[in-house]
Amino acid sequence: MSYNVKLEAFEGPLDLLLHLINRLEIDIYDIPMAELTNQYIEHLHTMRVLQLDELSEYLVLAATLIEIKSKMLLPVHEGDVFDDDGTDFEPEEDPREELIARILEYKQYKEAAVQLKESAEERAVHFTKQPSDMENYGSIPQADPAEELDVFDLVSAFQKMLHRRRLKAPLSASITNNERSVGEKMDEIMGVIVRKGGHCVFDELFEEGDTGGLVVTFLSILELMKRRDVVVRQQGNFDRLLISLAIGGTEG
Amino acid sequence: MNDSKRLAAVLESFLFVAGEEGLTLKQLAALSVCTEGEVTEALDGLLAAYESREDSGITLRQYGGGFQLVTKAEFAEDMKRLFENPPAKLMTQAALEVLAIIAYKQPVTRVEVDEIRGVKSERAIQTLASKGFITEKGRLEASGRPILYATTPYFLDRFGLNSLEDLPPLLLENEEEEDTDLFLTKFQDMLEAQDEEGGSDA
Amino acid sequence: MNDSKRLAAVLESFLFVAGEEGLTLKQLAALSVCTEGEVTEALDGLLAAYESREDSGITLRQYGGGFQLVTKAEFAEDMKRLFENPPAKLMTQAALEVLAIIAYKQPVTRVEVDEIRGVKSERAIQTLASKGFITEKGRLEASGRPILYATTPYFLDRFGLNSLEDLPPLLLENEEEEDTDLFLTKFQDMLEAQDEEGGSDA
Repeated sequence: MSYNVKLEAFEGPLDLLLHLINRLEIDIYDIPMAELTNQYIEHLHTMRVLQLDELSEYLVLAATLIEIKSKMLLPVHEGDVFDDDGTDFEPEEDPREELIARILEYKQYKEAAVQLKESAEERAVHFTKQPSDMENYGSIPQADPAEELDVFDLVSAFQKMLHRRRLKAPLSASITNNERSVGEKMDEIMGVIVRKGGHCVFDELFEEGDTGGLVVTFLSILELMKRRDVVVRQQGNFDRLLISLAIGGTEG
Repeated sequence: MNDSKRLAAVLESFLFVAGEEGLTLKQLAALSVCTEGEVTEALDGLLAAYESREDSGITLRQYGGGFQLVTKAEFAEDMKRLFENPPAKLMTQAALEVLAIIAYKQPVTRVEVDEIRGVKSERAIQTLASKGFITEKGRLEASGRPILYATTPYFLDRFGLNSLEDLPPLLLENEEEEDTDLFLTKFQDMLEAQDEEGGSDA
Repeated sequence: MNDSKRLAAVLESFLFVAGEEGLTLKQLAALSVCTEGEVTEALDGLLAAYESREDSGITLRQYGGGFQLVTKAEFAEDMKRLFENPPAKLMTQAALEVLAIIAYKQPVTRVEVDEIRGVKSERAIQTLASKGFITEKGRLEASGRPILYATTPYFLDRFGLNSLEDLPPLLLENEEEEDTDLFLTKFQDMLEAQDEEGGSDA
C-alpha cells in the first residue's frame, strides 16, 4: 500500500533538482555539484516510497549528477589553461553545461505551465452559452460531420459537451432545492383556486418550466384530490381539465 | 455601482448563459438573491434598454413561465443568412456529440443519447444515419422496444480507426479531480454499468 | 436607422446565436455582407458599449480566432450560483507541464516531451488527448515514425488564447547577457577548482 505514496509532489527528477536549487539558493550557472548531488540523493532516500518506474527516472539523474561531480574532480587539463592573458585559453567544456541547459529548459516550461494555468483561470470566469438550436429556425443541417475531421474532433466535441453539461447539471438540482414541498404547494394551489373564484384550469398550475416543480405540482393536485379538497372535471374528451374547490368536502 | 443596474447586468448574464432554455421569474429571483418584485422591475428595465438601443441585436422575451434572450425580430432576414449557410463548426458540434456518445456507448437508444446530452438528438441521429455513420442494431427489450444504434464500419473507415478499441480512451479516471462531478460520475456509471462493482481503490 | 449601429446590432445577434462556437472575422463579414474593416470597427464599438454599460452582463472576447459573447468576469461569483459546483480544477501539474511543452514546441513527439521533463509523459498525453486539448498531427519521418502532437482550437478557447502567438513568450533567462556571465563564472570556477578539490568530499 505504501508504494503509492508520494512524499512531495515533484513532477520528476528535474523538478526535484529545481526545488533543491531554489531551496539552497544555488546559482544555477554555478552549481556546486557535490552539495547538490548529496542533497538530491538524500532526498531520494526520504522519498524511497516512490513507485519503481518513477524511482528509476530519479536514479538516472542521480547517476548523471554523480558522473558530473566526478568529472569535476578530475584534475584540470594542465598547461596553457592558466595563461595570464588567456589568449591560449582553450575552453574546456564544463561538465555541468548540459545539465544546466536541461534545467533551464525544463524551468522554462514549468513556468509556462503556471502561466497557462493562470490564463485558463482568467478564461474560466467568463461563461458562454450553447449555440442556439438552428433547427428551431427550420434550417436543415447538412454538414458532413466527418469532413476533414478526425477522431480527435470527436473527442473534442464530446469534451465540450461534458464541460457544458458539467456546468449545467447543478442548475436543476439547485432550483429543485428551492422548490416548495408538496404541503406548501398544496396550500399555494388552494390559494390560486380560491383567488380565481373556485375554479382553475389544470394547465394554469403548470406554468413553471422545471421538471422538479411540475412533479411537485402534480403530486400536490393528486393529494388534494385524494383529500377531496378539489374536484377535477373534464367536459369531453381532450377538453381542458378544470379544477374546482370541492363543495362541502366529505372529509371526516 | 448602482444596485439596480448591477441587478440588470446579473440577470442579463444569467439569461445569456441559460440561452434558449430560459429561466423563470422564480429561478431568476433565487439566482440573483432578490425578490421577484425587484427582478421584475430590473427585467422591465432590461427590456426597455434592449428595445431602445439601436445597436442591440437581442431582446428579452417572456414565454410561459419564463424569460429568455432572443435575437430581435427585425434581424430575421440577416439571421436567415446564418441559418441557410451556417459555418461548419456550428453544424457539426451536435452531430459529433451524438456520434461520440454512440461510438463509446453502443448499442444505445435515442433516449439515452438525449439524456447524456440534455437535449433532443433526433435530428442529429437522422443525419448520422443518412450519412451512414450509424445504423440500427436491434431493439432494446424494454417497454416501447426502442431502437438501438451503433456505429458502422464506414464510421471506422472515415475516422481512420481499425476497430472500436482504437477510440481514444475517455477520461474516466478518478485521478483528475476535475471530473468528480455529478454528471460525469453518472456517465461513468452508465458506461461501467455492465462491469464490476465499484470496489475500493485501496 | 444609423448604419453602423445597425451593423453592431446584427453582429450581436449573430454572436448570440453562435454562442460558445464563436464566429471569425471573416464569417462575420460574410454573414453581415460588410467588409472586415467595417466589422472590426463595429465590434470595437460593441466591446466599448459592453464595457461601459453598467447594466450589461455580457461582453465580447476573441478566443481561438473566433469572437464570442461571454459573461463579464465581475459576475463570475454570481454565475457560480447557476452552476453551484465551481467549474473545477483544471488539471494536474504534470498535465499542465506536458501541455505547455506541446503548445510551445508543436508538433512534437512524446519522446521529446519525456526528455524535457525527465519523466515519462504518456499518461498525461493520454489525458490531454482525451480532454481534447491536444491531437495527433501526423508522424515524424524518423525511425519508428513516432506520433507528433499539437494543440487544438479547443485548447485555445479553454485557455483564453486567440492564437498560438498569444502564448506568453518563454522566459529565456536573458540568454545573451548570461552567456558572458557563464563564461566568466566558468573561468572563475576553474581557478577555484583546485582549492576546493582538496577539502570537500571524495
